[in-house]
Amino acid sequence: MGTRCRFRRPSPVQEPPLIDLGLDLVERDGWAVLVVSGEVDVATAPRLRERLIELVNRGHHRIVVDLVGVEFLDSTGLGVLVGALKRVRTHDGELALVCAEPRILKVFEITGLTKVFSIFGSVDEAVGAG
Amino acid sequence: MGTRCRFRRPSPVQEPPLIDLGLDLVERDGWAVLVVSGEVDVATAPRLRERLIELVNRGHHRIVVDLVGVEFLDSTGLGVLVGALKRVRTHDGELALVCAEPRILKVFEITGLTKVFSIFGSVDEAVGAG
Amino acid sequence: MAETVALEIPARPDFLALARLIVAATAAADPLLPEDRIDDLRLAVSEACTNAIEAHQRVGSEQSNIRIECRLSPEQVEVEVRDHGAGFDPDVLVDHPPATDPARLDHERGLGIPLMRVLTDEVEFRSTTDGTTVRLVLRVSAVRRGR
Amino acid sequence: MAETVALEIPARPDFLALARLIVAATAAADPLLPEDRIDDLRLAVSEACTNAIEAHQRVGSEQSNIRIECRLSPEQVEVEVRDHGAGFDPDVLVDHPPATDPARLDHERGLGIPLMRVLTDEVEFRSTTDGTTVRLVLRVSAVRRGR
Ligand SMILES: Nc1ncnc2c1ncn2[C@@H]1O[C@H](COP(=O)(O)OP(=O)(O)O)[C@@H](O)[C@H]1O
Ligand SMILES: Nc1ncnc2c1ncn2[C@@H]1O[C@H](COP(=O)(O)OP(=O)(O)O)[C@@H](O)[C@H]1O
Repeated sequence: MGTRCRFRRPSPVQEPPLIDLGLDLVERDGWAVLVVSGEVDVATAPRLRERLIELVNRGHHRIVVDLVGVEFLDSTGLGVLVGALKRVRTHDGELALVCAEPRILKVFEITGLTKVFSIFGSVDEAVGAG
Repeated sequence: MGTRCRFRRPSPVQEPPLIDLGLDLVERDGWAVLVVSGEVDVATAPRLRERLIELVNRGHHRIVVDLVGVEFLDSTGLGVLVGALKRVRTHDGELALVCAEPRILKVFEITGLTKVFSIFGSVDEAVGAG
Repeated sequence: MAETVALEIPARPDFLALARLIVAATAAADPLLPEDRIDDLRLAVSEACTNAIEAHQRVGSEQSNIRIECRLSPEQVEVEVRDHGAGFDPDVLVDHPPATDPARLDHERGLGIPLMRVLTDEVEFRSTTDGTTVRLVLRVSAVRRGR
Repeated sequence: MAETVALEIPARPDFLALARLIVAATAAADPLLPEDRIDDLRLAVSEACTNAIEAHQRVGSEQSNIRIECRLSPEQVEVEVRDHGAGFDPDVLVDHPPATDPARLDHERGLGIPLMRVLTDEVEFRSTTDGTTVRLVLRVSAVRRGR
């Protein structure tokens, strides 16, 4: 059933982690690669933001955000990425995006953000170009 | 997007076939095997009923209905199968079901219809037993 | 505090799948409901919606909507299906012959309400000549007790 | 003849995914809408719902519902998102600096309405101090013309 667990309500008992946003960290060639999966919207974007802030605070200033596993990305998600780019720039760092899905790329295109971000087709290209 | 095309509305132009019920016929060892896929409910059951009636009318009295690809089956679907069993019996024929999914088997169990139908785990077993 | 998700669909078989979709997705918000219980609820609600759609068809009002309301609370998931058909008396329903009786095969219908009763923890019908509301309840505690 | 599917959800981010689910599934009923246009509509509606949810949060009424109404007709798919927030003036919105201006990075918000405008064929805001209704339209003819 593909409809299961898109969201969770507050519950009286301890709650399992939300399963609609995956955030996995891989380190490669001096880059912190954050692999994002699921849906990035106003419900889940705060977790993405926190995670990116935490990375920068821990000294990671070369970050790749891998969006290949992202099924949905809205303006809130774009805002989080803009904020993260600004944050790494204040540390003279870099932020690269990996995105291959036309549906997600389109959101960057129509907002003009393809001119703001470096977007690559694979993590290899992103860390190679850095 | 797993949500696409569960149903179709009437349209002014010619309509593509509904994609939520698959009905494929295979003949094996003297059995007509009707492979059903998708969701069997009040919207789609009439097509299953027609197809089964047509098979019997064309002289197929030994029928296997393969429900392995069925994701959803409701009481309307059960009714169609009961009607088909009655129909083949009037021709001294047989109707066997193939079903492995606990979710679908459960519907037969709680309605007592496991006692009415011969239910097998695979088409091989169904045609072998006949 | 209960949270309510409501869906209104035309009283037409084509839209049944939408009702199932929303009930399953809403019930999945309850981390304590295992997937097989959600399947049970989905089928029970689908049966109730089928009856609602047929009730509208009988009075020729396929144009008006049926409403499916899901209420989540810590104790239970409750779904109400409301139609504007002609109503019925839930206490006067045909029983089927036993499965072993050959006459069982004469009955292709009448399994919807029995299914609802087995699949959920509570079924309630409120029916008048202006329409019917079916209330289906899954208790979360019944799940926790390993039901 | 238009067919209407309506969804009501609590004004909470958790329920946004349900709105997307129902809009995509309803729009998919139109065999003439290609999948990428359904994706466009899904994102546009999601943005409108996000704004509705935030509008409710600002006035502290997360408890009341927002309503998403999808109307299918042969010519178009129309979605209305109705909230009970404090309203706003859609003609007074902040413009972003151009993408090449370093100051662009100071703006993390304000992309929702621009996205809605590009992704759909028509956007209309009706806003009073009692709430806002956003109407989003995809024309089927625009699709057929290969838009
Ligand atoms: N919402 C309803 N409005 C009017 N009549 C109903 C409704 N639900 C059920 N009924 C009546 O109860 C009967 C039994 O329903 P059910 O057990 O679901 O079997 P079936 O729908 O296959 O007949 C229906 O045939 C119908 O006459
Ligand atoms: N439904 C609404 N109710 C009240 N205000 C709204 C509504 N929709 C949009 N707005 C206002 O318009 C602004 C711009 O919206 P938008 O372009 O979606 O960007 P963002 O939501 O990121 O600020 C919002 O910040 C809000 O002030």
